[in-house]
Amino acid sequence: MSEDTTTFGSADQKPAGVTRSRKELYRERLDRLLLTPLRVIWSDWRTRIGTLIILLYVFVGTVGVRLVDEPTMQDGPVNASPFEDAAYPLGTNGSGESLLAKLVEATPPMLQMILAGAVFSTVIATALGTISGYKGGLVDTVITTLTDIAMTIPGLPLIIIVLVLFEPKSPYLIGIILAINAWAGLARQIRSQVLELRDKSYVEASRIMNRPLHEIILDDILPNIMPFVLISFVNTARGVIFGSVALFYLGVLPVNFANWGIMLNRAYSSGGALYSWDGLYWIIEPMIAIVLLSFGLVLFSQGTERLFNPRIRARHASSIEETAPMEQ
Amino acid sequence: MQAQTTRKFGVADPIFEVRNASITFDMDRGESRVMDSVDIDIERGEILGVVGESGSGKSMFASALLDAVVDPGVLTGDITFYPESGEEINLLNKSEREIKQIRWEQIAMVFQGAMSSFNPTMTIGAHFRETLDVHGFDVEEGMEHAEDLLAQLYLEADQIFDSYPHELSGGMQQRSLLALSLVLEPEVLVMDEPTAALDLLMQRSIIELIREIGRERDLTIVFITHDLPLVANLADRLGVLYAFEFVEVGPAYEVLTDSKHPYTRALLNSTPNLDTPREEMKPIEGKSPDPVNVPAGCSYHPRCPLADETCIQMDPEFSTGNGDDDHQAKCHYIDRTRAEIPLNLTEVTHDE
Amino acid sequence: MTVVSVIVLTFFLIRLMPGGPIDYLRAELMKSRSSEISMQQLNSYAADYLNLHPDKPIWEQLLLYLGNVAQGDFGESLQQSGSVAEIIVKAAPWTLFVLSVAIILTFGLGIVLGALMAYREGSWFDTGWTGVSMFLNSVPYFVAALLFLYVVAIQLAWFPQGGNVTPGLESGFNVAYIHSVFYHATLPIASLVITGFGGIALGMRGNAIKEIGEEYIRVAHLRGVPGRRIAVRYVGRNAVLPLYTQFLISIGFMFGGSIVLEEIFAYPGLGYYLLGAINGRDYPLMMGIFIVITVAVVSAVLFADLTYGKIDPRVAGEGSGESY
Amino acid sequence: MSSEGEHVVSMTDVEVHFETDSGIFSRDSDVVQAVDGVTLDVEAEDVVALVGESGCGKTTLGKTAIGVQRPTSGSVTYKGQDIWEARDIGGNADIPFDEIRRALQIIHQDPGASLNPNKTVMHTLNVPLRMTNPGMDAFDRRERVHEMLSRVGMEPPEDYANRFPHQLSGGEKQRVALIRALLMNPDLILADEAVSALDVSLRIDMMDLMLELQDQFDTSYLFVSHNLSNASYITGKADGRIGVMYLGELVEVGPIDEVLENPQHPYTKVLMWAAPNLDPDADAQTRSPLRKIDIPDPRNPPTGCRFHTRCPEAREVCKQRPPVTEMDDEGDHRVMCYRALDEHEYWDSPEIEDEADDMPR
Repeated sequence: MSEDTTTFGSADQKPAGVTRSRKELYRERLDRLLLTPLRVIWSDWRTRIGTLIILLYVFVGTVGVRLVDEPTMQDGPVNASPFEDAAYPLGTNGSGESLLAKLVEATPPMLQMILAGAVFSTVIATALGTISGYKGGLVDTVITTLTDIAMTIPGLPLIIIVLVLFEPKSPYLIGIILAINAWAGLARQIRSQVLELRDKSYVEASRIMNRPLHEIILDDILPNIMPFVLISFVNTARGVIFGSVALFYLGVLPVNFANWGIMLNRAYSSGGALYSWDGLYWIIEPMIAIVLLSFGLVLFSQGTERLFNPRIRARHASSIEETAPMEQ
Repeated sequence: MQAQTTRKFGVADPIFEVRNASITFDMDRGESRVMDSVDIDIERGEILGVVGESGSGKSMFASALLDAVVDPGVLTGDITFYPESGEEINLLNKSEREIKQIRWEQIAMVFQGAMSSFNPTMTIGAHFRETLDVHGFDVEEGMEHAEDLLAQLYLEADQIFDSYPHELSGGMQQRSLLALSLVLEPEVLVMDEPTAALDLLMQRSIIELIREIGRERDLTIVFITHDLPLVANLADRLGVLYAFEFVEVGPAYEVLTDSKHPYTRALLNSTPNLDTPREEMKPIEGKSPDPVNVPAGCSYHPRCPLADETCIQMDPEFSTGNGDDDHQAKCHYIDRTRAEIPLNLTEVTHDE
Repeated sequence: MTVVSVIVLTFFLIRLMPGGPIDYLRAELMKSRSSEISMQQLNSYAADYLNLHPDKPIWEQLLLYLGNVAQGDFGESLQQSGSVAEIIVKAAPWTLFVLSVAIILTFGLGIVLGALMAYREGSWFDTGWTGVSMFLNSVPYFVAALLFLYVVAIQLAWFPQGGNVTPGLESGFNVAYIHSVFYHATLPIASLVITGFGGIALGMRGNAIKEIGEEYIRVAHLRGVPGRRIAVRYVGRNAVLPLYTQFLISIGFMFGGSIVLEEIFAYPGLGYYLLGAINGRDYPLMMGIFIVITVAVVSAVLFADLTYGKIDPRVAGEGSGESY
Repeated sequence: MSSEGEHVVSMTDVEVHFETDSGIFSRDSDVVQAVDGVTLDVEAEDVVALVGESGCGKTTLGKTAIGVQRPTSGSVTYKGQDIWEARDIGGNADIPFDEIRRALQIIHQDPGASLNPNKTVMHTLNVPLRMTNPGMDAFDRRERVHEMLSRVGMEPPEDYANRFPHQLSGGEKQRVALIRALLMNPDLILADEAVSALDVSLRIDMMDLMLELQDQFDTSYLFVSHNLSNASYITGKADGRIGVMYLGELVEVGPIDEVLENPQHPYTKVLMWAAPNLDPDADAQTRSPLRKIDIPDPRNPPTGCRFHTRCPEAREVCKQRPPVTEMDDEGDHRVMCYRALDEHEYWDSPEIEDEADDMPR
């Protein structure tokens, strides 16, 4: 312990080494918030592949659509198998439309649905879970019973009925309806995590320091439940994919925009493809599109667990090297 | 087996004979020796106190005695166990099945976190029945034996047997664990910080119970802790661990009043207790060493006020420093230690 | 409590249907009879068909409806002959059969595989199966169903393309009938199980690895408890508990899934009829089946909720609080 | 700040009871009297220690003192202003609740859980600075944090400031928690078993640091601990006062040296017996003086003097509630035991015979 007790009041001799330019302050903050997370994502092979797949879909959904022109009927040979004809790399379906074009065309609405559904349910679940977990009392009991009801209603039948009722048109609305009761289970799990965090000493210390409620929630509670929120975001996204493709396949949803489900439906219902091996590609291609996207999402979610673990984030941060003493 | 091994520290009838036992872990940062060729004998029926700061390798020493080092640790050297009846057993080259026979029947262990030593979804009674049954003991008779063990620890057996671990208070859990470790009547009881998590009053009461049971059942107890005063008047002999090796071993009374190693003295001076004057209390500077790169020569030299060239070059051997040979320390300057580092305990007159 | 609220919810949902059941009914009747139908006549039809009484105030209608539901009278199905209740009784066992077998297999397989992966953590077996489960888990069950239908049923014709039993066999517990029931049910069950056990296995593996790291496992080992017993009674038992919540969620999920599955395999269960009712705007059947499914799910969840305390003493100790 | 005489915090017969409905079926939801009629004052720049076994209510009392736990009855005042009254009537109390809240801070027992694992030390220490002087810009705050870090011996401060809690040792984490509390310029800090989780050699270091910074930030400490030797070390150095608690009651309170020299209450003597002393030749071989090791169930504590079921000196008369007697005239050494009264029928009432398993003498 340094013996010379410099009373901090007389801070006249400012130690030169301490003052650093404001630029350095911001560089450090940038490093901590942006660069390190990216490095962490890149380090784990699962997240790396997962991110690549997701980026591929996003690319196809945004840029790809413009590159590949609209699929039109009869513009190509019927039932051409893949790679047989240069103009239609993935072959054509019963009515001569290029499968590649169909697949690409279906991507943007799918992404919109996923985005809308997953964001909607995650935001609601996080908000409700945090409030009921942190507040407790009457608010807690009301929200909990609400989530109980929403959780036990079986998802798909409810969605079907609602879709048939309102016949929504925009992919965003469909996305939200598809995730209509996904938020319940998520809210309950977030609530139990918040309950646990609430009594942790550092949260109590913040309360005692009279920090306003929103600051406590943003600073102390949310960062610690983020890994869980992200993983459930990805799971809801997968749920939306499955749901939408299934319903399109069943024909319950109005057919005003393309979807892999419809391709499957078309492949199965209209004669040809089903009863001969050579029709196989027509069925397999949409399936691969569906499975690959959800696999990418799963991989990404497995890897992100590490992103929010401060221990790992520190190892990748360039500003500090690993110096923790070896605790026996 | 070497010829007649030289007895260490004046132990007459050893129950344990440890000869350059080491434990090494190969970590990504390099090979870490968490136990550095330890030589020690443990007398039959004695209470040996093993004291060391956290991170000095004391839990490793406990696992070594049961040949239960957590993998990927590698235990080398040899540890011979002399049971009451039957011939000596070298623990290290016994088959897993034989070791399983010895563990808990002859050498048992008590851990620090009683709560984490019980299966949370099983009642305490089920733990006892399972242990008895697995070792082929007659369960009825064993349970009766367990009942009077619990009674001796001031616990009502039927209430304890039916409850789950989380339903008991800290003190009760620890005593149930103690009873569980004695249910097969072992000869040696290794205790790794058994009371660290408890209140001081409960700790002291349990220490008294341990002393009583040890004497009554002629049990050899190895009591491992970082809390020197706690074990000071319980142990017959004290071993001070620093940087993964013993630096001082000797009878408790001598080690406390006339310690020969600077680290022991620093440890004594830094422990708050009632009757030593408060001004002289001084914390120990610096941090405990990292097992991957243990300081060269005497491992305490970075923190030792007397350290000089020889200490940095040469790793000292155990020496008696012209005292009797059952009290030795690993230091070149035992006499200088006694002279230059005052023990604030001895100056004060006991007023109470 | 949740059951009642669900029924009320469905009641209002149906009321909000575009065009409403009543005008739909009128349109239906108009087609069949050319003459104009008096309002009064319509009400009587509505009463016995839909057990709705449009003339009465809304809340009274609700009470009447609840009364009927309680006695199991869901009204008449428009499309199918016979009352909704009969249809449900006929279809329900099939769905329950497929779902229960599927759930049991999914969890059985998932738990065993998860435990094995945990015990062999880091080996090629572990990493291999983690990859496989992750992949299988990301395949939607109905994609698997379509694939099975296409490859196994149609091309290789090993399994029937649909239906629940070969027609003509008299139902009863004779071998032929049971054999054919399983023969038909294999593909639907397989598609549910194959895509389901992956998630459970990963969950189980994570929990088991955590339990293996706990100190009481090491103490048990030191106490001489044999490895096999530790694996089952200590690690297995304590790792399965958190999966209980996944079990609850999967009940709801699978019920939902039955609709699509039974459509693909033309398997005459609740889901199949529900879809038929939706497409055919057969409101009473639709509402009836929806309610039955919800009641089944809710009671299963309630049952699991109560028994959870028995399995995990730690929770029972703190009263019936936070069980999942 | 406050004149010597005025108390920073004073509690007059505070009671805190908890409803515990153990399970849905039990009709009689039993009430735990965690704190049962305690009167205690803490002066400015004073150190008061609260010692007792776990479950005796010392932490609850501590939290009541810093206005975190609302007492069921009795009053807690901060510089004369009743805390909870200020909270209820909001702004127009003469000392607004916000100011009170900031003046009473806490240090927790477990260093691992006292810091937010996701935030660096710099961020954690910026919070109190932002609260107390919003005017400060990021730069001055940064400098102040570095200064405080080097002040507590964590050199080089720039390196420590950017670390995450998991990269700090137990002692370092606890020191950051101490700085966080001090930067709020508090009048009272509740140190709730602040040193018990540290290694023995670090404890003295931490306690010295707390005392050293005390006069700089002119704060008092309420030091809660189950370890009498830790408590006596810190109160002794600051010559503060020590209070011994048993099952919710303050059985003995007084200046540290007086209580250590002539402890009156048998429970204080038991605690002193339990406190380890290194003096090997002191005949510490005596058996535990307690008649029963475990604490009685707090839900229905024994009648009269609550210690009579375990007290080695218990007599029949102890089954009635003993008065609080003052050992000396200024009345700052108080004991709740008949033995403090010389002439009292206690001395000739028969000893209590234990029906259950008596401790073999």
